[in-house]
Amino acid sequence: MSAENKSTEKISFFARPAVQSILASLLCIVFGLLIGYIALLFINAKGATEAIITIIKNYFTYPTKAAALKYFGNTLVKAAPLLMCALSIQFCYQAGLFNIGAAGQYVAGAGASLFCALKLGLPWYVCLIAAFVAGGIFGVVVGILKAYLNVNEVISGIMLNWIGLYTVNMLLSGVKETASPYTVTLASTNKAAVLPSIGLEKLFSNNKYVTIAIPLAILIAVLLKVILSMTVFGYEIKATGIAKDAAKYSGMKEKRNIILTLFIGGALAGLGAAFLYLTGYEQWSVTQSSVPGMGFNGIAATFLGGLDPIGTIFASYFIQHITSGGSYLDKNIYPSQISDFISAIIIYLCGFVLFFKYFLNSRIRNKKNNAEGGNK
Amino acid sequence: MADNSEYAIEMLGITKRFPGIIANDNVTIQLKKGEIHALLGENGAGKSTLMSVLFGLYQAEEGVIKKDGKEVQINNPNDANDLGIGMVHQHFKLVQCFSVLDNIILGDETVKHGFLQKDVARKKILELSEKYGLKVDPDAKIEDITVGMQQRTEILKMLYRDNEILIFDEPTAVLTPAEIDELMQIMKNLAKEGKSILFISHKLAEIMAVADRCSVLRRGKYIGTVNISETNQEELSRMMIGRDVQLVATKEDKEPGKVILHVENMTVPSKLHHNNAVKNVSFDVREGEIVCIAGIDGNGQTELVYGLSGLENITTGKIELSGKDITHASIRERSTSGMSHIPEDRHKHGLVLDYSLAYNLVLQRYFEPEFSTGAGFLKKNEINKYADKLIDQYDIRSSQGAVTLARSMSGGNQQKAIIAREIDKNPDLLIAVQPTRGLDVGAIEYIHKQLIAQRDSGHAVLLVSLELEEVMSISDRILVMYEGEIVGEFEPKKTTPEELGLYMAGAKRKEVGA
Amino acid sequence: MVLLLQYTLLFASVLILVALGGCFSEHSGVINLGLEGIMVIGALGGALTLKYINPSLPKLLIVLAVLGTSILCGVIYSMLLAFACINFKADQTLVGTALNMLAAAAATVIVKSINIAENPDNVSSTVQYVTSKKALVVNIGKFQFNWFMLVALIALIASYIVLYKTRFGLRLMACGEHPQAADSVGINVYTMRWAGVLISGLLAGIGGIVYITAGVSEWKFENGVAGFGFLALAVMIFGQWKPVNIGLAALLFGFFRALSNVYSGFDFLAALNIPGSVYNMMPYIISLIVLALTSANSRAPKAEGIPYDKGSR
Amino acid sequence: GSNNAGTATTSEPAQTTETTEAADATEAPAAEETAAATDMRVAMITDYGDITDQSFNQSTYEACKAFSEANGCDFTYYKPEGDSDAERVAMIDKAVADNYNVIVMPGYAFAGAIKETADMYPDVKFVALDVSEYDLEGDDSDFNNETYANVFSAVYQEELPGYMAGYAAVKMGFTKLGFLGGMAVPAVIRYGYGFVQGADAAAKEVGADVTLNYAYGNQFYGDADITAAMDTWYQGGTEVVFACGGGIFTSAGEAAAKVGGKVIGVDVDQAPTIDGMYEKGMTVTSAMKGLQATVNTLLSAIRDGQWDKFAGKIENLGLVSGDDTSLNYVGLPEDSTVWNDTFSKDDYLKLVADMASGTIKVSNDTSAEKPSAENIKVNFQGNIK
Ligand SMILES: Nc1ncnc2c1ncn2[C@@H]1O[C@H](COP(=O)(O)OP(=O)(O)OP(=O)(O)O)[C@@H](O)[C@H]1O
Ligand SMILES: Nc1ncnc2c1ncn2[C@@H]1O[C@H](COP(=O)(O)OP(=O)(O)OP(=O)(O)O)[C@@H](O)[C@H]1O
Ligand SMILES: [Mg+2]
Ligand SMILES: [Mg+2]
Repeated sequence: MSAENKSTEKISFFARPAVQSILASLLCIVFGLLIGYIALLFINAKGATEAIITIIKNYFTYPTKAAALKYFGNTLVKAAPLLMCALSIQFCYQAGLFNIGAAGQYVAGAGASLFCALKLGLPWYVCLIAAFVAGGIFGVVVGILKAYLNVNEVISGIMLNWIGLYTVNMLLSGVKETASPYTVTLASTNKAAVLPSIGLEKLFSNNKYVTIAIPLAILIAVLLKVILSMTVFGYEIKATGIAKDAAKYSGMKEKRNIILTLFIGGALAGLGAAFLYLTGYEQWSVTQSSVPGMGFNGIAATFLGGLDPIGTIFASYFIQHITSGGSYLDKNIYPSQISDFISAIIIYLCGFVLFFKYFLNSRIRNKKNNAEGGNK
Repeated sequence: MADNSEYAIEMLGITKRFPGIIANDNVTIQLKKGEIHALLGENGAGKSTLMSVLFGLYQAEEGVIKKDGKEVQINNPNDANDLGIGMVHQHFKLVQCFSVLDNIILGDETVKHGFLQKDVARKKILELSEKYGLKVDPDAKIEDITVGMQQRTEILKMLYRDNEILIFDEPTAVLTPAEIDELMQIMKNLAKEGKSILFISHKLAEIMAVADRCSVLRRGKYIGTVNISETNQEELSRMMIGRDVQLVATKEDKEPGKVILHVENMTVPSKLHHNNAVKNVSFDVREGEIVCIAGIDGNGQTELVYGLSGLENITTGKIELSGKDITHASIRERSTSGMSHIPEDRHKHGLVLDYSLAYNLVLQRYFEPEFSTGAGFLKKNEINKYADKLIDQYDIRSSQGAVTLARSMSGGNQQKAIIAREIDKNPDLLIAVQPTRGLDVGAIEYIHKQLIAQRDSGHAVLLVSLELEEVMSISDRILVMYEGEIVGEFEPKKTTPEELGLYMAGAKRKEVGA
Repeated sequence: MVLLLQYTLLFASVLILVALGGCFSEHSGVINLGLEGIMVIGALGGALTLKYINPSLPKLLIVLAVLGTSILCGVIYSMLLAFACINFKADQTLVGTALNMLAAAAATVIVKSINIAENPDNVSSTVQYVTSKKALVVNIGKFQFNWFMLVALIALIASYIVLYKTRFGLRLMACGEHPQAADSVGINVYTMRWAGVLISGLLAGIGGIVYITAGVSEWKFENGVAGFGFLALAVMIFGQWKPVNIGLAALLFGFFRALSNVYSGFDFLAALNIPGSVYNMMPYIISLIVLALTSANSRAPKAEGIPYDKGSR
Repeated sequence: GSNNAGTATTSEPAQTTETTEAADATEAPAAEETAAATDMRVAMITDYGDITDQSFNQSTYEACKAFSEANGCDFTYYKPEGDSDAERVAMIDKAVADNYNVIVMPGYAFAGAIKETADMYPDVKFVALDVSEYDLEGDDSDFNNETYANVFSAVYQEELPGYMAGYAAVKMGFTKLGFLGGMAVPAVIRYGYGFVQGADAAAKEVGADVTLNYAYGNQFYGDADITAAMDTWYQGGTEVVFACGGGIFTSAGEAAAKVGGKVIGVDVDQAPTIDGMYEKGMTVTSAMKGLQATVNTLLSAIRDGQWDKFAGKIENLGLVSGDDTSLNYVGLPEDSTVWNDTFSKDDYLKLVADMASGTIKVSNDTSAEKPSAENIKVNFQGNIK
């Protein structure tokens, strides 16, 4: 039968799952940048090195420290919602659900939080709750369709992305500036809806967009890590995800768990939108004709983060970092889409992570086996 | 060696390793022409692996394979096919939504300009099915036909390819007694035709009945080969396990106590057809007795248990557990009210295959205060301690103990884990559905002992089994199910397998009161 | 009326081609979420051919050349999916999503680079094909017939025959249903899955060029194909992975899509005065409702989405 | 997309009003001016559209680039990461950090960014296009046409050329009109509402029974969906469509070609582009505004040390003269418009004179959600996509 090695045996450094995940993600990044660099070389060999450095440097391209800090803040401001979308996708993925609808749930969250803030004049915490609930409801629709009607969550998610976009456009038409398609600004309409900064802005050269959204997002990531790995709820969610029938057999309410998972997933994405729009960083354009990419980029961050909430914190930051970095490229030479290109390559490479780990493990095992054989 | 070798197939010194395990360790078996050669061994002994090597699904690290005395290379199933080797796999390799015909021709299609010539194939299949008495409907879909017919499809698949060497990997594990008899006959016919057969089974009686010779494996190692005419079941099981095995369970007489499970007029709808799967069934199970539901597969036993355990809603009727009405109770409520359930499908229902053994061992109890805090956190230490206790107590073997992934464990040990979990709950009622299916005699002995221990300590046991031998040996009372109804109630001492067989086949019935 | 018919057929042609592509891939066991991206790359190939081909060549030749390059591009691009998902067992949903993002970015980068190389002042991501595009259509009275409608019809019939009447189809579907069974009878599952994915690349590639030439004579590649690949996936599911049903489903979806654009031509619809957004949501809402009603007994290929591993059983 | 309806063509210089200065810009600069010009470093920042939007950004980019090449000064452009003030500010910061001292910003969306940065960088010259005083000052606007000392903004009165186009179309004898906007952004709406007013006035004058389909494509490019809608219009009897937004004319042109319909161009004289793509005579006229000319004027002024003439001002560019149309910032192309008996060039000149003198008033109020008219029937279809 099976070899009876005790689990107490010391696991080698490279055999640790966390180490492998980090290594794999770093490899994806390196290869992604390398391929991006090659593409840059193709387009224009002369500026390529400088261009790739610009992408990596991001805010360090500013000469003053104050400016760099300010734009470090900006990168963080956008990384927070990205992290939330990534967590949304990840949480659902743990339960065996591919929540491609995060994009639509994000839209719903944006719609609800802005509507509450601008139309109803409610304070920020109510707006946050509204975003949470609205995103959650979009998730629940997917969940109900999945649990009771067996509709594939990827497809229903995609359909709801569009439905959400058009609905939110209609909803927010009521609070747009008269002469533009943008919603009115928070600062001018309802200051109480702007997320508090609790002094954080001071750390980033008075970047007024730096708010509690950033620490909150990180906190939520940690919370999810705890929930998934240490709680009864996490135990149930994961069991439902990997073995629906066994979950049902053991008395877990697997339909309820699917719906609940998607509620939470949706709520996270919804909250992510509120984390951006309630800082005043961006206004919603009611003529928007495509779903914001945040939800889709979340997929990238999730996988780059090794499907781990803590890893995802760093992955979200990294993706945002190179995306922002892309905007400093010399546009006379390189199309700005090059940073999208690099991100997409990195996501594609993330597909090979599983194989990479498998490869690493079999190498480690072979080495061990050889060593043991030698001892005999 | 000469071309007119005595052996159809020789596997010499085969060694096959999997990560962390040597599945076959220098194994040699020789299959004579026209013989039925049985292969015996505990779960995980390496039988399927050895056959997969012969069939080209795996490549052995060491050893040679000879066909008719000539060394051959078998790198994939195509090579095996070309050499006339066919295999009926332990888990059928049939495409559920294809027809019987499509499954048979798959991989060996007759085509004209790339277009399938199904009529040619149909003719050939009907001829074969006539010749060997393998009744099938070529146009029926696999998902609609019985397991027996699926097996006949698998056999036809081999014959259709004119295979000379036929491998049967545990073909009887899923068959009804009548079907087993039929299969035995077919195998004998095939051998008579000159085909050579390798036959894997855990059922010693079957091996004694059909095989000419038997090779035994134990933990990947070759133990020996014996002539069936010169051996008996006891010797075989000793070779296999390395010790004497009690092949028939024994138990003392015991007077049943008060009613634990009371079922009244229960009707359960069917997922497959519009008819009800269980029709108006009533019965009781008492303290200190093992009640067995016997019957041919597909007569509503599965749905009956689903109805009892809450996996499926019942349409009418009433269920009481220890006097408490649980008709509309949730699965969780039933479980906490004293019902344990060893499910029929251990991979689908019984285990979360990608969870550790420890997590699986608390699958029914993780929410209890013993394993989780009021705030909803799991007490991991307690869970691991508890798992270690069960592993020890129930002798569950795995590579890394409590942290082993359930998926990587052998079938027998997976089953042991489920049994440990369900019994350790100390249930008033234990429902066990085919708990010994596919397990070796050692494991079966163990499970039977556990069931009887439950009964002896005054709990009620409801056993669903397709195997008459098991039914006869361990039950106190037998209920026969036919087409969703209970058509007879017997005491094992006052009936015979033959009588039960008639009821199971629907030839006879008597009214049974609850 | 004629317009409604014409655009129904046009949109349906795109959906049929792409959904059939998805159908082949999924029957082989690989979920192809990257159809949208493959469409973009197929469209890119076709558009560039239209741009550079001599418009005075015989029409048939132009149509064939465009078909050829679109197919080539679609097939090559789909290799990225096949390689990662079949040989390296990557998560199919992830890779599909990555391919969608990659296609939009890559197509834009490529077109911009080409445009700038030709004329440093032209920084657009637009490819124009005004004259040569005329080869693709024939006016029959008020109805504008598009050769690709015929291509879609042929693809539909061919798919039906290939899947149900040939050895290839039987083997392909076996790989999507029960790859272990296919393997055990000597079918190379990896090869068949590659075939399935490449065929999906072929069909989606054509779908892409049909989509971007359906209504206009130039295309801006920043805009991708606006979700048509995903709509095609819905069509495929609604069509239960069966060519004939896919054909019907595509007609239904195409009809609503067309209606949302031409409703103003129907007085009674115009009189209802429904906001435009509602018509825009229609195809999506209807897909969702239809899927909700039909998915309960949906029969996706059993093994789709699961990488095949020879070792596992 | 972008915030303007403009269509840029690389080949066609805008028919402009500031001919003299525009011409100067492309001529080789005089020796003493070169010194000034090389000190001048021009950066353009796009709004959320790319410089490939066949529209506002593209026109501005081309004008800036042409000027910079002609004058040998450094030029680059920045594209913000997304559509927000914060990201636009980031690009301004970056441009200043990279030592650019003239920043050209097309689009009303820059109002927020200008408010944040104008005071911070007093030495940088900001040239904004389409940023109105209201955009900058909100409800506190005093409408004195003054703003930050280092900012100049040009706002176009698109309702005027829109009016002219609508008026012309009806006078030319068309009775079934269409307006196909890109996205419903201020400039597009002004064009559209002007177009309706012009058609309305002309219908009253000639007593014709005029209907007008009004819709936005919600994007600045054509595709099958929009072509289908245009087919519906044209085949339902629409004779001429004002295709008002970036590349969206492709859908109108495609549909028009099938039935011999007509198209009205936007921003620049689009007749060469559209007629070149489809068929001769398809474009009956174009509603133009002198975007590139303004850029040229401003950059030349800065080069020539004349920035003070513009600094701190917001100019509403529209009609300057009732007599000399070449001085106006808006108008119809006098060469390519298909004049006829009922609407001749003289009729047009009279119209301009009346508008300039105030005899004809055109409202620039875009607060209404739908356009309205008294004498014609407007079928408002909203966003068709
Ligand atoms: N694909 C595989 N990868 C890793 N280990 C394997 C694999 N297949 C089998 N094994 C291991 O090889 C051993 C032999 O397995 P095998 O399936 O041959 O046993 P068996 O004798 O057929 O058992 P059973 O009676 O349960 O069918 C087992 O311990 C199993 O864990
Ligand atoms: N991928 C794998 N890795 C490790 N062990 C495996 C793998 N697949 C199967 N096994 C082991 O191989 C052995 C034989 O398994 P097999 O599937 O033949 O039947 P089984 O586990 O006895 O179940 P059953 O009889 O119910 O079908 C088992 O010990 C199983 O755990
Ligand atoms: Mg086996
Ligand atoms: Mg077994």
